[in-house]
Amino acid sequence: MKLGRNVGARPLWAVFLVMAMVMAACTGTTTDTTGGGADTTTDGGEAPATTGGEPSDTTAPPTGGVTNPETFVHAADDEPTSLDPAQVEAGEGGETVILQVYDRLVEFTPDGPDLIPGIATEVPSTDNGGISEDGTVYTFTIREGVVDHEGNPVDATDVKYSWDRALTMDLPESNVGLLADTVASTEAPDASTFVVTLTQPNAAFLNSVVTQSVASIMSEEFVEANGGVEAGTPNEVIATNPVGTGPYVFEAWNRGENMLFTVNESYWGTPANLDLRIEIVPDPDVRVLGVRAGDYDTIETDPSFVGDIEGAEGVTVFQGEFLLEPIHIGFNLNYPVDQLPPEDTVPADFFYDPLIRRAFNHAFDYEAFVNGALGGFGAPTPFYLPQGVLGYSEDLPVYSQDLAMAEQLFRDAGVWDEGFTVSVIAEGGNLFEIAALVLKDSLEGLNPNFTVNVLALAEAQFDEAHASDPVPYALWVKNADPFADPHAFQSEYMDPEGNWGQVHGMANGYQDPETISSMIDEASVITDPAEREAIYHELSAMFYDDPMWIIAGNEVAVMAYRDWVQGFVMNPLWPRPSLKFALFDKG
Amino acid sequence: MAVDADVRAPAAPLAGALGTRLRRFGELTREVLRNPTTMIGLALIVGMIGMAIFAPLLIEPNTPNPYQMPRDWGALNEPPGTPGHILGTTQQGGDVLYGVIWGARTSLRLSLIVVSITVVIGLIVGSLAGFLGGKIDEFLMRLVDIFLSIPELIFALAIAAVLGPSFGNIILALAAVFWVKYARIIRGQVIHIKQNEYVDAARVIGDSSLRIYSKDVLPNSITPVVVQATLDMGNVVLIGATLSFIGLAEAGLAEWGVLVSQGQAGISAGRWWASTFPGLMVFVWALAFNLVGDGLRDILDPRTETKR
Amino acid sequence: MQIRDYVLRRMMVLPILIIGTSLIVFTLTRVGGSPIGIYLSHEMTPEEVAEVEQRYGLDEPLPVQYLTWAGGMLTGDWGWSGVAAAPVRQVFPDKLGATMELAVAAGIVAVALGIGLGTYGGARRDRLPDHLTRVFSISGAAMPIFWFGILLLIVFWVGLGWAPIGRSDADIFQSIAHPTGLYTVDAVLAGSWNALVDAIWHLILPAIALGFGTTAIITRMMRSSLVETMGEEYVDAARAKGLPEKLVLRRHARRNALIPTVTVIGLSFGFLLQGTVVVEIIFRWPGLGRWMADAVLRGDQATIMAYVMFTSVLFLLVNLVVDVMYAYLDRRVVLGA
Amino acid sequence: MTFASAPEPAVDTAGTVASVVGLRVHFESKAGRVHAVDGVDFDIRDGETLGLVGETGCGKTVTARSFLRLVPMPPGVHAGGSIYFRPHVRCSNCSGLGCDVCAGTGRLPVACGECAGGGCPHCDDTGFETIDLSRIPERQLREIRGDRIAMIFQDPAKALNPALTVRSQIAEVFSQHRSDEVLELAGLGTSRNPLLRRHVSQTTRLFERWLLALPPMRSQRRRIEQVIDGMVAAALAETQIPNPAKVMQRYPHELSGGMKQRAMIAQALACNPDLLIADEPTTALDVTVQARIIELIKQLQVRHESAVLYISHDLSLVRRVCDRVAVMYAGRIVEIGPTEEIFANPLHPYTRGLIAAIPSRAHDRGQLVAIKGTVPELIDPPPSCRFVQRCSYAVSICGEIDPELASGPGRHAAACFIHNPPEDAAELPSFSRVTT
Repeated sequence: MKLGRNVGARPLWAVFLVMAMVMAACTGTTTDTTGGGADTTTDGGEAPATTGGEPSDTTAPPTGGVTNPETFVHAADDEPTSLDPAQVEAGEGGETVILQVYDRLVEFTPDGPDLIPGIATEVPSTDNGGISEDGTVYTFTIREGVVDHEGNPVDATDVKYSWDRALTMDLPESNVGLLADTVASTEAPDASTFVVTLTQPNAAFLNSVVTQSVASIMSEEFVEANGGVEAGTPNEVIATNPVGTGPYVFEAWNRGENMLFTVNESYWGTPANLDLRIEIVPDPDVRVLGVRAGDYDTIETDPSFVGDIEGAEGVTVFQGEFLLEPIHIGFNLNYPVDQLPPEDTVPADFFYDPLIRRAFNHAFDYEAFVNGALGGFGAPTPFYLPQGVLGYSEDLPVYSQDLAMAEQLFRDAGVWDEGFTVSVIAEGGNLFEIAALVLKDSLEGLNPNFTVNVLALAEAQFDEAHASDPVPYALWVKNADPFADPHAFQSEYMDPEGNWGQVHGMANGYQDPETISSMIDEASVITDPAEREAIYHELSAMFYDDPMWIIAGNEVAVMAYRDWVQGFVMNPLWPRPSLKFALFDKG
Repeated sequence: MAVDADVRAPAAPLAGALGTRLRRFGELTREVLRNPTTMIGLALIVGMIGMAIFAPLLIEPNTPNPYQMPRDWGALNEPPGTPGHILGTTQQGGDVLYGVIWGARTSLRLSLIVVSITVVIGLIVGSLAGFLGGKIDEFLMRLVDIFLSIPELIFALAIAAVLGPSFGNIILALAAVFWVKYARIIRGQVIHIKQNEYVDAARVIGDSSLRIYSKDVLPNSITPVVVQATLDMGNVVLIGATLSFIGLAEAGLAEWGVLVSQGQAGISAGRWWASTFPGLMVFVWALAFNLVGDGLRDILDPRTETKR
Repeated sequence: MQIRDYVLRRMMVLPILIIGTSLIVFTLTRVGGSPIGIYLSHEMTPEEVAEVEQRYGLDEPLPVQYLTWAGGMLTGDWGWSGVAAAPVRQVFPDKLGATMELAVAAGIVAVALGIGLGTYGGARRDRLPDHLTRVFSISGAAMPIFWFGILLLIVFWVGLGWAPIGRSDADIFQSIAHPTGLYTVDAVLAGSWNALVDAIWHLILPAIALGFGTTAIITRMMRSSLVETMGEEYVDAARAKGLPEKLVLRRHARRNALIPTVTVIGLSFGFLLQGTVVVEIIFRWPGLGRWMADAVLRGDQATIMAYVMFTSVLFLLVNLVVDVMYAYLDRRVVLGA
Repeated sequence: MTFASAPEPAVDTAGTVASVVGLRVHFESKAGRVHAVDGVDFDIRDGETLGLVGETGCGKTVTARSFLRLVPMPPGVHAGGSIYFRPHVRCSNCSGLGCDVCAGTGRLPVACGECAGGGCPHCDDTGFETIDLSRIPERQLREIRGDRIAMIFQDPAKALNPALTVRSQIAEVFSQHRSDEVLELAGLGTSRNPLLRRHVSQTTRLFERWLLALPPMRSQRRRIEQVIDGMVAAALAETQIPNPAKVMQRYPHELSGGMKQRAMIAQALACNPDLLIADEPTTALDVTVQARIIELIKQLQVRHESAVLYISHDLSLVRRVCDRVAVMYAGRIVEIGPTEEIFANPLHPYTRGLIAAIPSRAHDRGQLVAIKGTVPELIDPPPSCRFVQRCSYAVSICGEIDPELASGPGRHAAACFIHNPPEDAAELPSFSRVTT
């Protein structure tokens, strides 16, 4: 369970802006937008033996020969929970599969935010008349002769059916909100025309909705033949046995082992070069060993073990952009004291006091987290403008560890002498737990009277606590949902009237909540980037003095792959569903 | 066969006077001293418990909570021999040596708490079943059977999983699993004693059940319970470590199982130390108590007694 | 005949035990934990959470929930596994196959080795071989499987690069049909030498890791019960007939010593089962055990419940069979009570 | 003279089948060395029944087991002495069925290997082959066990293997000692097939057993089984077990105590041994059965004319069964001689005590006379009469010197100063005066 697991909805409107910023922003880590990554290859020692499915019997690392020349092998880090576009959680393992098996009307280019046609013959625009003047009606022309893996023809009616299906099922865990929030109605006047009417103009509709897995297209015949559509109930067949029109045909899912795909020879586009096998390998060390031994061509990579891969013979570590999902620790200003863990001593209004929140921010050992846990592939981040988002600037104030200051603040807040005990929850066994531990060490090292209990919960238990309102814990660690637009971050994480603003009762803490939310709203409607930026910078400064989070660090996207992988390209913005295996070849 | 008559050591009468029991224990100690493996076990136990008790002297305790690993974020994955980290560090910069030493303390705490709890529960349940008999006995024993019908580890795993990952919950889980054996032992003893005529005699004299209990049942139950408890001191740590290895202990706890599972992630990169040393400790701990428990059983078990 | 009544009596008790177990399991998962946590994600509004709860019938009163669940277990609807993203029942057979293959392999090794060593040691009572086997059996009982397994990996996987991990080479595995779900058996049926080698090659290490403890237990039991039988009069009687020591040992001592050992073999089956959890984690063996572990870590209650129920019922049945076998083997056992 | 050979004059011409000479068997125990058997001498003559009586723990069982080296060592230690045994062979004329050549015994004596019957020290001038059971190698001993010397154990329930049928247990004896005969009778005497031979002697391997189950050899195997069945049935029939063919398929626990012991006896006599050792064969049985078993043993002994060493603590029983009696006390023979003489005129105070203890009309209202005191500790005993603490006639000398077994009046011998006083003795014990 590494980063990007539960990353939330991805309204990617204004991705182009982002890309612009990306290029502008010269952050700590290098970029190569054309090649899509700064490559580092070095020679390394003998790799241990491993085997096909798992690291294999071939003792020597395959220097010359390519292992599994016919199959591309990717080692994913966890088992999908559903393969149904209408059910999959955003950022979940299932999206990786859906991206390969299903098509959407339009797609992203493999390495960036530009759009290319999918099932639709061209990307609609006001120029080609695909988008109505008022920007609410989108018309797509559907390809001729597209068939799904079962041979069922797919045309406009199926497109309509697919979207309507997601909307009807309306599964809470799914990402269907994207459609529901934007789409007013769908029609298929004829077999080759699909028309969508939006509730309101939305410039980012194509990027943030049509390209998303929830908008994937399947054939009506197949669905109807396999349980059809039932509101509020998942379709087990589709969830475990996807049949789409994509470049890969889903063959088998050996739970806990791997998922097998074959080339869709009758693909409307250029068919894939190799068959595909996605190995399910939660243990990092097995993935590392696998890629070093050449049994995996690409592996789900985590900064914390890049060190183990670098220097391995025949392996390249792709180093991409910052993920737009900083790991942060939330101050809860709204917890019910009686529901806190019994050992906690903090009063209800503990975090109301900005001094304490600032003290926490100054106490946190950013060095330890970024260089230790993230292996240097990360950087601290201003509130709440991650690197790569409009408005980010190196000049923005960022917290760094300052124990003297922290002590002073704690003294001023009057909690230094008697101290306190507080619990922080995190999902066990991953970077979140480590961030929590760093916080613990930082504070306890600062003053023996401070006690921070780290509760590393099972995913299910964390999710339940995290989904409840109010959250029954004073502190929790998680990664932010990746948004492309500053407003999303601001409203989600900073606005006292926003989602977390309300859950965390930020109004209790801010000196002047109204001003803040009004400023955030104001910035959202301004179209001139420069002006927006100005406001965000102002906000960021205010947030620095009155922080609602500790941003432990923002992580850089890394991906290790064998040198023999030809045409490796990765869309740097999103770590997970961004590899298009169909484009890859080996040798 | 005639020979045995001469060779056999006189078995202590079931509930003889204190004197005979003392003599019995005298014999026991002599037996223990005679048996090399048991001696080794004893030595190991002494060493382990010594380490647990003197942990604060052996290595600077971590503040505020010494049962938490001290983490040196500047020195992750250091190999053994690193200055300040003789046994190396974990991927979280935890000092393996510290974990090894304080793990002993954690384990001692765990095993003592669990064993004492389970013995008490077993004592109560077993005695109730044995004395009251009838329906209650039937019910309690069925309960025992049910508990026995789920493999130890799996049961503990399920419980700990439901309670959520923490050391306290591991204790609860183990306690819930381990009391059963004692209940059986005690019940068996009670029923056995109840059938013995001298208890009837005692009844005739008008002895209260309570006195019979304290005078006859308890003293005679001691032996098997002691053996079981000794073995469990080891098994509890073994299963406890397994649970925390699977991931049911709280984060950063200075516990052997936790360290092994942390170390596991690094073995492919050749970082063998983080899991090897703590695991070794679990083994030694369990081995020590098994050796002694085994020795005791051989000595105390009347069947083997005649053969020795 | 006596034994039949005995079996019948045992049969009668079985349901009680199973129901009791199911009650415990059910209460466990309802007392604590979050039956649906696995299905939640943190963007959900409380309404959506309620929706999910209702989907899984958690708004019903507990007794109803129990009955639904128990009924489901009986009728084959074992719930939806969040971890495997499939109905528990659908995934179960494959996993069961993998686990059984491992457990049986380990079991066979353990029984053969255990009886052999036990006999060897017991026959040479209080001499060096005996002490060695004794030390072996005790250290085996004290060996933490998770550590032993990791040591094996460090040495044979990382260090020497001899042994693989996992259950199979994916390509070879796919190359044959799997009617039985037991890779080795399927390989034989398919007549694929290649696959058979692959299967056994992958099986060795985990089987050793899993079988070690059990071997120790059986060795210990075999040893002590052999020592016991060697003291029996009929062994002397056999000698008095002029039988060579070998025959005395084989026909008279060992045969009778095996009888009590059988019960231990039965019990050690449970030991094997619970061992698979750890071994499968370490060796990436795609079986029930690892599934259970994942389920535990991610709070996938349906899987946990199904697994615990299944194992305990299996465990009960095995022990029933063993007891009956025991009754048959040793005609003198006083049946009843 | 030493009493290596029987002390009494050679009135009767019968040869001695076995003679125990200075046998010492000790046991290492935590407390020290237990002198369970400490210098025992006696002979067993062909065809006679010698009773060995004494209290529990006096060492009679150990003595008996020493014949077949069944005393566990360790803790047992063979501390000295020998057991000479003169084996016979089956009469070549009648192959054991009994004819005039072998005087119906079915056995013929073997001439001494050294002197070819002339008589030499090796065979103690008997001219018969003589072997020392306490020294011969294991495999030679095995040939004697169950074939020339057989043993009936105290408790058949314990001595029969619960996991094997009576048939297969008795069959073992034939497999060991009669394999050739079995093959003969099965008409396979000429067969060189090693498999069949190994099958008969039960040394087959697992896969060989499979082979034997296959058609070519199956029939032959069957025939062998049938032959063995026949022999077993015959053996059982001898012990008057009703329809043996059925009984032999039973497991021991399915038989009554008496039946078990009969099976035991059948097993013992199966090979028509020269010497039969009966270790309290009836004590484990209930009284009603005892008499019949004893009767049976006597009959069979008469028929087979094999010698019997009858161990018992029950004098009255010994009186009925035995020709001669050896009284054992604390690891020593204190008195030995013909039964009637012993009972008529017991020489040793201990024997007197025993006889007095037998409930009989002699004592009015069946009151029992018990010997005072208990058997002394046998750990490193002092060099004195073992009986001295309990002896009512003991005098100082009894506590200083150890009386040796010497022939007294009549044809029997005792170890007591009352009958063979040492030359220089201040006062002598005698039955007339009782010291207090």
